[in-house]
Amino acid sequence: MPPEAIELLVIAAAALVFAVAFAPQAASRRTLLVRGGAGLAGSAAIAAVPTLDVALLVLLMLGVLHAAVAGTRSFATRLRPPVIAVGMLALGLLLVRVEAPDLVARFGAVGLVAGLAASIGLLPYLHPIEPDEALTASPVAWLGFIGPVLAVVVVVRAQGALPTDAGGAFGGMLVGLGLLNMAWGGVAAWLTADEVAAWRYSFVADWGLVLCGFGLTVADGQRGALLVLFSILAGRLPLYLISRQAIREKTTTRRPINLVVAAALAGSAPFVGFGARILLLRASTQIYWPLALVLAVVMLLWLPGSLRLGRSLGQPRRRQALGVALILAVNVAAGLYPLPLLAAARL
Amino acid sequence: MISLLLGIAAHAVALLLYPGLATMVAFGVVVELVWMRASAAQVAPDLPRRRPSPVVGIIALGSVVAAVQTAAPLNPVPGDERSIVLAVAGLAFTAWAVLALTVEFVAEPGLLLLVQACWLLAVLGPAVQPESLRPQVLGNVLVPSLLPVKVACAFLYLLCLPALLRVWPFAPPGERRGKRRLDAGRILTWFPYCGLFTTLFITPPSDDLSGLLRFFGFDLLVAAIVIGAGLLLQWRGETIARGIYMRGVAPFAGLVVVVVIATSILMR
Amino acid sequence: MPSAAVAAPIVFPLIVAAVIAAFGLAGINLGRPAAAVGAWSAAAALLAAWLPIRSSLELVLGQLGYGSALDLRLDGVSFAFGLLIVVPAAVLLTLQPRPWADAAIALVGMAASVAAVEAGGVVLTAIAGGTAATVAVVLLDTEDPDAKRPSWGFLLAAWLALALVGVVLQVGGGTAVYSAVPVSAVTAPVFALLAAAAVLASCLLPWRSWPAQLWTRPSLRAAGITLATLFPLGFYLLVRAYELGDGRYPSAAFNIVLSVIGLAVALSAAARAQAVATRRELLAEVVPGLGGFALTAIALGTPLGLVTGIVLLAVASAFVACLALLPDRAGIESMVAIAAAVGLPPSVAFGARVLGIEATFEAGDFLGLIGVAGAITWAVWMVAGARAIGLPGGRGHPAAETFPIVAMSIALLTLIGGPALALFQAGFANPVAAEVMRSAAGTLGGGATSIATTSSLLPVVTLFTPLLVIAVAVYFATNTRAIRTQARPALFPIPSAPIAERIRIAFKNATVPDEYRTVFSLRELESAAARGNPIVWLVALVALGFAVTRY
Amino acid sequence: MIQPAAGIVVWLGVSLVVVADGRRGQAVGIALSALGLAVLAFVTAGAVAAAAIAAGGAIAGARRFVSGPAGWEILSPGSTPRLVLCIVTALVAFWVADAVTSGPVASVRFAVITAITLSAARVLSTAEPAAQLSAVAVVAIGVASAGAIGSTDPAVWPYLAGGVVAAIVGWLPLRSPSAA
Repeated sequence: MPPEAIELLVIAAAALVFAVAFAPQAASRRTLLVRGGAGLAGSAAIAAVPTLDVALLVLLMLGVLHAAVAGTRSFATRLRPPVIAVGMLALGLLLVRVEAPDLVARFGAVGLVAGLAASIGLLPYLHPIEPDEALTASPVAWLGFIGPVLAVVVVVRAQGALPTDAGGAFGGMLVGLGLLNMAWGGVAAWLTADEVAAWRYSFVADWGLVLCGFGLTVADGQRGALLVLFSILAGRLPLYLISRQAIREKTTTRRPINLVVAAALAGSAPFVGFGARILLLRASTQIYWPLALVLAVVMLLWLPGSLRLGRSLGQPRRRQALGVALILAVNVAAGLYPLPLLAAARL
Repeated sequence: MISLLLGIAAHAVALLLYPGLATMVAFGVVVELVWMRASAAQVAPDLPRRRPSPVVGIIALGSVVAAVQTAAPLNPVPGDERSIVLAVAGLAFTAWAVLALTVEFVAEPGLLLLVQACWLLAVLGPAVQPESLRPQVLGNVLVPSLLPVKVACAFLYLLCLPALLRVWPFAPPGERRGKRRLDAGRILTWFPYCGLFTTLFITPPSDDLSGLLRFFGFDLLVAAIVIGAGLLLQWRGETIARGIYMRGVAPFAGLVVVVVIATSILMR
Repeated sequence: MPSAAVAAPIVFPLIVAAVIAAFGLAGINLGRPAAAVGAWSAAAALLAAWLPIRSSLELVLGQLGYGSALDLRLDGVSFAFGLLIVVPAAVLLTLQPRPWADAAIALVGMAASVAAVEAGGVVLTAIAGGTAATVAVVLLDTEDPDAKRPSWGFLLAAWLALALVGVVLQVGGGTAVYSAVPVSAVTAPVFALLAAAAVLASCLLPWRSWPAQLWTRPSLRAAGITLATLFPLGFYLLVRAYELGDGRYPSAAFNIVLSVIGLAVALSAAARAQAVATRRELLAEVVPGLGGFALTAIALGTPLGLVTGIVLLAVASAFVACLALLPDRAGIESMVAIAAAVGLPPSVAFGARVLGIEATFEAGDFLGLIGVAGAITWAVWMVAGARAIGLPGGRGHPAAETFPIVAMSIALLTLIGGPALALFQAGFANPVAAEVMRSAAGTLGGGATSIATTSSLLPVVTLFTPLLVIAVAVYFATNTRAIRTQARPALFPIPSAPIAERIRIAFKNATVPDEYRTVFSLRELESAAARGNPIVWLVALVALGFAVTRY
Repeated sequence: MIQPAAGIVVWLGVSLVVVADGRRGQAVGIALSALGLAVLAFVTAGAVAAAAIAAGGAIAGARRFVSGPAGWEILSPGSTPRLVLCIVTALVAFWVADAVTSGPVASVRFAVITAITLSAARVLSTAEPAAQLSAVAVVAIGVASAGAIGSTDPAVWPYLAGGVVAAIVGWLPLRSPSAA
């Protein structure tokens, strides 16, 4: 099992505990626990199984289970993305493994990248989203909970299987898709009409950073990607969970806490997002420094959307306020001193 | 400590007596009376009221700073302690002190600012290439290739003086209705403006009586030129004066900038 | 001196902030005394750590995780900038009443800012500076969410750019530690990025930006703290850049461009200042104006320019405290403040500006022309100051926040402090030049009584002391009641204002032609992408496939 | 000869899943696919793998046989594009498996490509849960069989997992959409 995946599983488990403890509605806790537990078990299985083929089968099972839970979208709508993802990943793997010209392996890399994007719900394979849908049934479950472990497993295993030439194409596509997701996610989180969609796009933008980090095949890229995944699991996801009640009540507030949350979501210093960005800039500088410049410019797109999302959090009270404080503290600690996180993942 | 106290004393003497306040007043009164007579103004004696306005005080403060920077012979301030930047900064304040009281005492403030900018160029322009700000060094510059700059700046300086000394035909709104009074502010600035011109554009005089006569002779000559120019402007009227400054002096200042740049390039 | 002392100016305010927050959450507001203890303890720690040894003190606490160690360094530069940050903040925290949360946040911001100037490397500075920026924005929003505050995007851009500089240095030069970066690693593009970060961090731009806008807020509690903690940081980067380049910037063109930017900042502030309708609006332009002059001086690339810039920054820093405490009413306080701000002789600002202009001429080449323009800019400031003395005060901020005597004392200190300019420069600014311009700093001389430049000597004690006596005599001999408060027309219109307005209107009215509206409709594009359409997915797959054949 | 035949059986089976709208047609399609893939698995990975695939397919087929829209409903009106898709996919898969790629057991490549591609297309083209789950079952055993490609000694785990997934998915309780 890749050490990054183990670490992310632990963080995902902590995020689940947090979600259960600080969920806004008492009634949703059991559902959260059951569905979240299933998702966590599925993620663990994806990480633990010996081959990527088996991981894909677990993913398929998870996709079917996720499509089967109660939600506002139809079963068919929710089933399509994971099945397509598994299909593309499997065909990609097939093309990588067969004896064929280099170009075929590159097409295999296309399948792997596209499958990865489709499984998580990234551009150009965004999962349809309904504002009223429960968190566990919505695409955010993929983006914010299952996706991190899945991505690490797919990328680590795929990079092991890809020949050099296709590996380069794989990295290049990840960076390209990453930039696309960053730009699109950043702008859409700012401009889209619906708050839930805005949150989804903010996850997408973060995933853009992750893809870039994975695509930059140097250690700093992996480190940056890991920190972004940490910020998704330990920052964005729990904050989204807490904000759901305010979104439902269409409450927006402009209090200091909203601004601090916006800072955390935007990746400002001293939150973990800033450290992740530094590592990603470092990685891109090692590969091709103009890319770092582009990344730095695109990273600014987080801000307007984050301000909006911060306001959508409302005014958390009592337990939620404690929860927000806890999230912020964890994110600051990881931002100032990420070494233990990276060391645990052996990066 | 003793040398420090001596230095303070020397500067105090310079600031208050020569070539500072007392010299400024003596020189200024003479020139101002000539100007008043020449411009045929009805002069009302402006005897000190209970307390002078802060304007005169600020002008005095700025002017003495400028006056002690001049290359007046026997100046107690050592040559290496003088700077034209100190002089221009001090004099620049004098033009605007009156604005603090009320806008009604300032004639054509926008045009005056433009002229002041041109004057600053005229003073500092010659220092760009030599990279020195000691007045006597600039006065001594006789390198042929630097002469065009020096001549152009001197001419620009002279063009600006009627405006800065307010001998141009524009009267402030507050003065138009009343009788013209002896201008204490102008009295205090005649010497620094004329002395600075002499310092910058004429070879420094020797520290003796002949030098003294030469220095003040040139000062008086500059003052005479300014009075003449002022009279000419008064005669031609406000429209012509405005035209000269807007369409003549400002473009000429642009030309001076070009000359300064060209000279610097050629001298590199 | 134990190396741990380096951390004290950062740790002390953080501890006090934590205590204030803990008590605040328990319902007890520890108030100004606690905030004062936090802030002044940082100042005391800086003095205690620096003065006894007056040489670099370093604390390295191991790797953090992004290629940088927790490396703190107290040297001449960090000491000077630390005081520039801490002292005005401490004055404001001591005097102005504020809720416990504001006090705690302000202390955190101050600590972050001090950490930025004590950081041993570029990346750590970026993190600490970014933190200071975030905290400042939060502080301003906490006080009044509707009032003007710095653009967060600008600040984030600045610190991200600096982070990029740091990582480029780490990758290209092996380290981003200021004292260890190889000169060859500081290339022109890297420096350009660093300069851009610096300019954005302090918002040294030739239009009205946050350093001026903050002063128009209804309350000036957070504004003062923000100016104190953020404004010096951009200058700090430009000063440290000399250390990175072994005493110079990679190209003389950078000196010229940055000097011109500084001049443009000062000139635009002056142009706005001469057109203001109230005195408060003029005072709002003082800090950007001084900043512009300081940037011009610092960027010249000579030790004299550098130390002059530091002195001007110190004046700006003093004015941050002064203006935040100054009431918006006519009177001797505002008159003294304006006189000190425009540089009436023999003030510190007067001496520093004179030296700044002299430094441009002595820097050689065409930089003297910048000096000419600097003198003209100063003249515009004189106009603005004179005009503003008789303007209406403007919207007054709460009386509880104002301390006229203290404000006037600070202004008076800079006004009568001219004779001590050489002493101040030798003790405060020269160590900065000694640190970052090791080979050239020896040219600075003059001792405690005068300041030596290449071509002349400014006898600050012997000249300014009699001048000061004359100025005092002038004040007591004249009648300031003659000043008339009235609306006064601007001397000239600001040309940029109508242009900016035209651009704004043009942008506002810009529309996509009807026939392209569906193509450029972000909403429709977004809904098409998010609909989960299999055709879109297929097309994307084909596009990726096509792209990979071109790889 | 058995292997190409098995490949064709897989294609026939998955094509049946694509073109059939009734439960019987789909059940037979799953069964045929599983049969073909089991044969191929027997060749490449041994009896246990084949048994896993066969069992999974059989359970999925059996489940489909008793649930979903009644009847065969093969090639019902409007299904021409699906038929064309099946034929085109077969041709392309054959070209890829036989001409573009090389190595042993081209039939497995052909079978896996057709099984996954056509099943995924089926999932995309219908909103009927039974048909989608039938396709998912075929995807599962198809993915499991892909593990044999490029490996001289394929592990049995993918086959077991694929069989389990195929067997389970048909039994999941489905809920109609509702507000959260």
